[in-house]
Amino acid sequence: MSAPMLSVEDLTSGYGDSQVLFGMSFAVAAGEVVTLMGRNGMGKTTTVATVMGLLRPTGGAVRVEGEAVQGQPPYRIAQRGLGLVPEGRQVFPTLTVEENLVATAANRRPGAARWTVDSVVELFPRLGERRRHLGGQLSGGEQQMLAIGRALMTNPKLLILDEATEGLAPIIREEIWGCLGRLKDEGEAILVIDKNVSALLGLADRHYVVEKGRVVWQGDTASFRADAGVIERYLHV
Amino acid sequence: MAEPILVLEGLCKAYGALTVTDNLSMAVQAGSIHALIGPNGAGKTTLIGQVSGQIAPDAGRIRFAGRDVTDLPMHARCRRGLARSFQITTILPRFTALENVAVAAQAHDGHSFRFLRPAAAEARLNDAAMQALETVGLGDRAAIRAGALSHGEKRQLEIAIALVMKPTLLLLDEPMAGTGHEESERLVATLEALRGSLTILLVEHDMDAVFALADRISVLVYGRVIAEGAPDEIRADPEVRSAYLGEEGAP
Amino acid sequence: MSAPTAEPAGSTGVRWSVPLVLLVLLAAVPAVANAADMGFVTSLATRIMIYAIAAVSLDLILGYGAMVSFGHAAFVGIGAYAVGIASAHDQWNAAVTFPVAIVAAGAFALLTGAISLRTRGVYFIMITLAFGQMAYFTASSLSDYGGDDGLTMWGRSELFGTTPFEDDTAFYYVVLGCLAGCFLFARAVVGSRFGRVIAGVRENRLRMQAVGFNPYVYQLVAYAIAGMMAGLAGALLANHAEFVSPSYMAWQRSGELIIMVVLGGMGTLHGAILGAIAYLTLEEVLSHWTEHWRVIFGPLLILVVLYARGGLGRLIGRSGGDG
Amino acid sequence: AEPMKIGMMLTLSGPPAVLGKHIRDGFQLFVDQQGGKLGGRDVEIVVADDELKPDVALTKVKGLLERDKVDFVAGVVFSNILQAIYRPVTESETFLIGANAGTSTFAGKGCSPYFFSTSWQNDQIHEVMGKYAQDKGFKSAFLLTPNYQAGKDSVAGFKRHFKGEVVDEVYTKLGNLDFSAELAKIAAAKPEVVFTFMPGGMGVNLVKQFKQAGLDKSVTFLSAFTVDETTLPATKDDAVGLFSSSQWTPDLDNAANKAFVEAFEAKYGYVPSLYASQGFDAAQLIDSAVRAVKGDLSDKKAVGAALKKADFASVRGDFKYNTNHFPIQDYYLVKAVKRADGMYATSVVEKVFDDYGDVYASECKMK
Amino acid sequence: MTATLVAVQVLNGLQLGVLLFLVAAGLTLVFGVMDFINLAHGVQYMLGAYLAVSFYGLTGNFFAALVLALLAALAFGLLLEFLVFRHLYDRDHLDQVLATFGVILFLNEGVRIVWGAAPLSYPIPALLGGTIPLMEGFGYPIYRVAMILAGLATAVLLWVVVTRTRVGMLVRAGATNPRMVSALGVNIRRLFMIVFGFGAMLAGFAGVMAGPILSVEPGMGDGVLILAFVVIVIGGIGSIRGAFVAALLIGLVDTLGRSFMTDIFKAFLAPAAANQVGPAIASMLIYLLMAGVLFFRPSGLFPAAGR
Ligand SMILES: Nc1ncnc2c1ncn2[C@@H]1O[C@H](COP(=O)(O)OP(=O)(O)OP(=O)(O)O)[C@@H](O)[C@H]1O
Ligand SMILES: Nc1ncnc2c1ncn2[C@@H]1O[C@H](COP(=O)(O)OP(=O)(O)OP(=O)(O)O)[C@@H](O)[C@H]1O
Ligand SMILES: [Mg+2]
Ligand SMILES: [Mg+2]
Repeated sequence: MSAPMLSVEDLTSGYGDSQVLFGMSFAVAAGEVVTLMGRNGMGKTTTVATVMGLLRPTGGAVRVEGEAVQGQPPYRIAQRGLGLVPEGRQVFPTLTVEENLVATAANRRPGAARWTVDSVVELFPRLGERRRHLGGQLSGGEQQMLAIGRALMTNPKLLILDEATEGLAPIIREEIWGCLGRLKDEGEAILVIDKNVSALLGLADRHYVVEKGRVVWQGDTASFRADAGVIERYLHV
Repeated sequence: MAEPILVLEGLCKAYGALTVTDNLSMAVQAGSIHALIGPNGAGKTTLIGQVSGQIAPDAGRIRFAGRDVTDLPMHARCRRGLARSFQITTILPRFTALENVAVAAQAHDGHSFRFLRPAAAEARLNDAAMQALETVGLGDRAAIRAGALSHGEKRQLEIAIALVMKPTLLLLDEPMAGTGHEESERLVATLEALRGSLTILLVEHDMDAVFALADRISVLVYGRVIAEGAPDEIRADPEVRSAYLGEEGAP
Repeated sequence: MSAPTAEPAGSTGVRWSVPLVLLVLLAAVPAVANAADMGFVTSLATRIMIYAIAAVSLDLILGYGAMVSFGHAAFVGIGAYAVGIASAHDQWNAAVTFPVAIVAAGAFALLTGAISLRTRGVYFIMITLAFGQMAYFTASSLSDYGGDDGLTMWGRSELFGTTPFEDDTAFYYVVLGCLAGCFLFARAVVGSRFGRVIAGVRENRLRMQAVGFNPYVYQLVAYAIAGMMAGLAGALLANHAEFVSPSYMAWQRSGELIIMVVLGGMGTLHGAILGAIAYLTLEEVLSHWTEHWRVIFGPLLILVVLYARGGLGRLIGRSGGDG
Repeated sequence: AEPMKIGMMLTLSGPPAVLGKHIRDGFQLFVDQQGGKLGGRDVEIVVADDELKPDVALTKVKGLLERDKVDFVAGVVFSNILQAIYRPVTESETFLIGANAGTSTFAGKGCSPYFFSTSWQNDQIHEVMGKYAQDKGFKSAFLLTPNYQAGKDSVAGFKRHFKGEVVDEVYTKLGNLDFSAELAKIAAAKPEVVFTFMPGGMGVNLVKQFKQAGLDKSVTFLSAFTVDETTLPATKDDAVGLFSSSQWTPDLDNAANKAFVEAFEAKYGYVPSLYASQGFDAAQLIDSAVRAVKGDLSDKKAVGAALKKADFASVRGDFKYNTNHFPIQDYYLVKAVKRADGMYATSVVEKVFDDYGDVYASECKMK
Repeated sequence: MTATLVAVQVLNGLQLGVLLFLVAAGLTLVFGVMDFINLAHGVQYMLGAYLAVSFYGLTGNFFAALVLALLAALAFGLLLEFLVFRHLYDRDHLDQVLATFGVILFLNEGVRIVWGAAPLSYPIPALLGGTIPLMEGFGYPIYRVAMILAGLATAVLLWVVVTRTRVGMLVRAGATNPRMVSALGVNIRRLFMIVFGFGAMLAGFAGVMAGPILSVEPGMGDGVLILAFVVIVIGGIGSIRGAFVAALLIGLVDTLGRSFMTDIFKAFLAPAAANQVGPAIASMLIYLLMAGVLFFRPSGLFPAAGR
């Protein structure tokens, strides 16, 4: 069996003196859709940031296709095929929509159909109407679309979506779930963090519930549905 | 029926060739929860911006509580009881969560040209702030630097700031966005509890929340209100379904 | 709960200990200097403290309000010229000239601030530079008062016929008193409601507007207060040097004030005092040692930036763990 | 015995640093020639850089007076610095030997028994040019100076003797870089001469651009403190043939000067300027006075009287003091030349004033 | 005041403007686009001129000196980046001010130690000698034409690189959010290093070009630095086009002000008073212009939107 696309082992990390992750462990296999769930402030985003090298882990390992990458600068990790849709959009405000898409475009998943500006615009027609507008002038939802498009344009092997549907209209959310489904069918690995649990259940293979910086529950969709207590126990206040 | 608390008449706003608010008129009844929904980029945030005074409309009038406030700056409108939250989190990152809320309380508690007394020791401000934080579930995070809160917590803080001002009209721009499932539920409960004591204009893409809370819904598309009515009417409207709701609207 | 300042949490002890020690040390300077028969040290320290007043006033708006005034020396210069010009017309009474100096600088701050505060960030830096330069060129063209050669005052201010400034040691304590007063006042201001608004506007202007503050008015008042304090420094400087010159207003001077504040640590107030002391003392000591002192001083500044994050004030009062 | 202490207040940073350097090198040369002594006493020199900031100068001069307890303060390049330190030095009854700046106040009403100049009174250098233009019968002049006090003084000085038409007076901002606009104005006004006072880098820029625009072919260039040995290394051929005024040049024909220039060039490897000569003479002046009082500096009156005699062989030839302690000396029209050894220097063209004193002496109360 | 003179002065104003742009170009890149307050720009300009002096001394050829000086300026820029600047990208603007001020002090003094305090120079290359007659007895040096061309070429080059290439996009993106650029797989640090080196080279280039008409002396970059900031701020930070327009505007206003302000005041003031007021106002003119522009357009002429 080949190594998983991403595996996180006993990861610890934090901000300055305050530790946030206390031994995170999970894995995403190639072509698999995995979710991280958890209440606000439990460390989901911190996990993503640490995986991407934006935060320096204090312990544990991050492996991409079997190779340890912890401690490497973010661009190295990204170049291995990780595409990030960050929390809070973080589009480049002074670049136009088109520039936002092409500036960091790359081909990190050889063999698959490449994302282009045109195919992104096909997915989000709204962006087509705003092509020459600056990222900072877009509405919140438009920025969110742009952030997704920007990550797709790096043609990643593993797509990481941190609250990527925040602020999107219901109909667009559906588009995205559909698109992720297609990507999954093409063999793309996907890590999703999202509050729309019900939509995720239809899409994802496996789920991890995060609490206080570690995984407290894991299982596939069927066992998630079966274990009604999960939501009560970990996702409610 | 009494005059609506907020009346928009012929509001227009364009950015270059892009018309974002297109001769828009609408009214919000005092004491109601009025939801404003619509596709991304329809002009909801821009409308909130114009009502709150952040963005100047190109044409049209805004009446709030019986007075024309079109030419008042944002801070003056706020002092008349009009508060808002921001879709894109707007907080004071190096202030603690408590201070973020306390400074908002301060704005509505006498004047701030006081140069010598330490503000941090003013119990009245801190108490009000603490109460607001507890309402949104951030009570145990009061002493944390706001910049170090998680995204969802920042969203909650945003609401606490708006609440502490005890506004008569509260403009909420996607308050549920970024908050987790259960935090959203808590917020719905909070707003439900406020029903009647103030007016809320709610912009939100979370349809569960909208249908649970709204007395009335306006649907904005390309800067125009294409439909307005009670939740059930809107849910059933085919045009709204195709432009915005998709499957999610299905009963 | 500490006031919303730029200081790291938990440094409350430092908030008082460092400035207190500083003031006590400063108070001892004349005695030590006289004992060591180095009277000029008193003179040097007087000048340093005058600049420290100006630096504290700058830190008040720069460190707490992110208003980087690059024309701050103009306020100092206006204060100095008020006293100098008065002396040229035989008005020596400090009870008259000092208030005039303070009000004149404050008025200039109010006027230029009203325009400058329409802008932010680097634009603000540059527009304040522009006003500073205008003041500079205006002073340089005052032929009646020496033009760019400056104006020699033939004495120091009096107070209703007495001459408390004439004796260098007495004058030193007057300046020290002013410094302590300005420092305590500034410290009170930053912790007050007003100071909280100023800091809030620095953090996020839009947010402050949205909760009901008019940032412009608060910033303008802060700017004028800082201008008045700097005007006081100018009045003292004129008395110290018994000479006023447009060079007090040159942009390099404004730049040095900024450097002092940043060197000492922005947003701490006592950092501004430390910065003034460090900058001017190093300049004095190094330049006495070698003509090429700048090749040492320059890299020193760089090292401070690279390794003493947050300036000398923080280096001394480091309590660890700020985010 | 205790060495005698001399404080030198000079501008040693920023673009004008070269002027301070010349003065110091000139001064130092003489001291070295005397084996580190002046007037038979060991000398310790304390150099202070005023940074061209009056209040810095003031602090530093206090250091010289109170910490170093110097017996003389020498130097001072710029008049605003002299303004700032004049009172503290003279009021502490320390002798101030001005080796450059010659402010009119201190030549007139503000003169002091403790101040002696080894340079000139500001106006005089400019007067030379006015006088020369007048004598030569030039009918029209265009005046170009920086917009500051010394610039305005230079215009006044030039006009004192020049009676022809002044077609225009242009005051540029201090530190001006590009003179195209001014040069075009000159070309349009078609004066016979242009008189300018553009010290330091401004002068270098002006001279180069004047030449590059080809104006030297139609207009006579008269200048003060613009074309000298501090700027010639930069202007080189562009300045050759341009006129200036001075009380001294390297080729001034007297024995003291020959020896001075030769020693200076040997020691420092560059051609001395009038500033260097003034520094050298300042050292000579102190030497002569200390020698006259046999090293005893306690009787200030006696030292003052000895200084007043100026009993030394000035490198500029005749040198004596006026009642206001400014020199009475000869002034020359000079021009820039390329010497046989490839170095550039100024050279005497003709004497314009003989034993000339300044006009402010009458306002000075000293007799 | 003849029409010819006015025309010539307008021309002079424009050429001063292009010169200003040339001098400001490197700063436009590093400060305007990359958002790094680099006060050392002025000393880098100075260093370019001094390097040219030395290389001219060695080779006796202007163009050889130009190339060598550019390479040396680039190398030095990279060294500075390595030692100082790279540690400051994500710092407060004022930290950058303090550190780069340290660089100014060091280099101004270092240059004086190495090359001496006296002004230096090197001649216009023979190839670019000579003048174009403009008015009687007044020619326009061909070298200045070359400088104008160099300025225009720099403007076009910068504009293309910044607005039309991926490097330009990435630099602009990195200026607002370097972490995100990095997280998308681009080595932004290396890119910044290269851009910074290029900026240093542009500064050096301006210095080399200025050498034959200006005096090469310690501190020659200080005044230029302020001018360059004025240019960028009036133009609108981040806008190449704005910087170019602002440079021309400043060149024109300054030149026309210097040329005619006093004459204008003479129309309604006594000559002595006019001579007092005119030059004073003329020296303030660019500051008045800046204050005026910022009063009406608080983010400069061509504000970079979205920032
Ligand atoms: N920049 C920061 N500095 C210090 N602490 C931080 C910072 N960012 C986040 N934290 C803290 O780390 C913890 C985890 O935050 P994180 O953003 O990972 O949560 P999350 O699970 O993504 O929450 P959310 O659902 O709200 O996005 C929180 O307690 C938060 O306060
Ligand atoms: N400053 C601006 N300049 C140019 N266009 C702008 C500006 N601000 C907003 N727009 C455009 O106006 C449109 C409406 O924006 P607005 O933020 O009001 O949308 P919205 O309805 O709130 O959308 P969302 O649901 O995505 O938040 C968008 O298409 C946006 O690109
Ligand atoms: Mg998160
Ligand atoms: Mg919106």
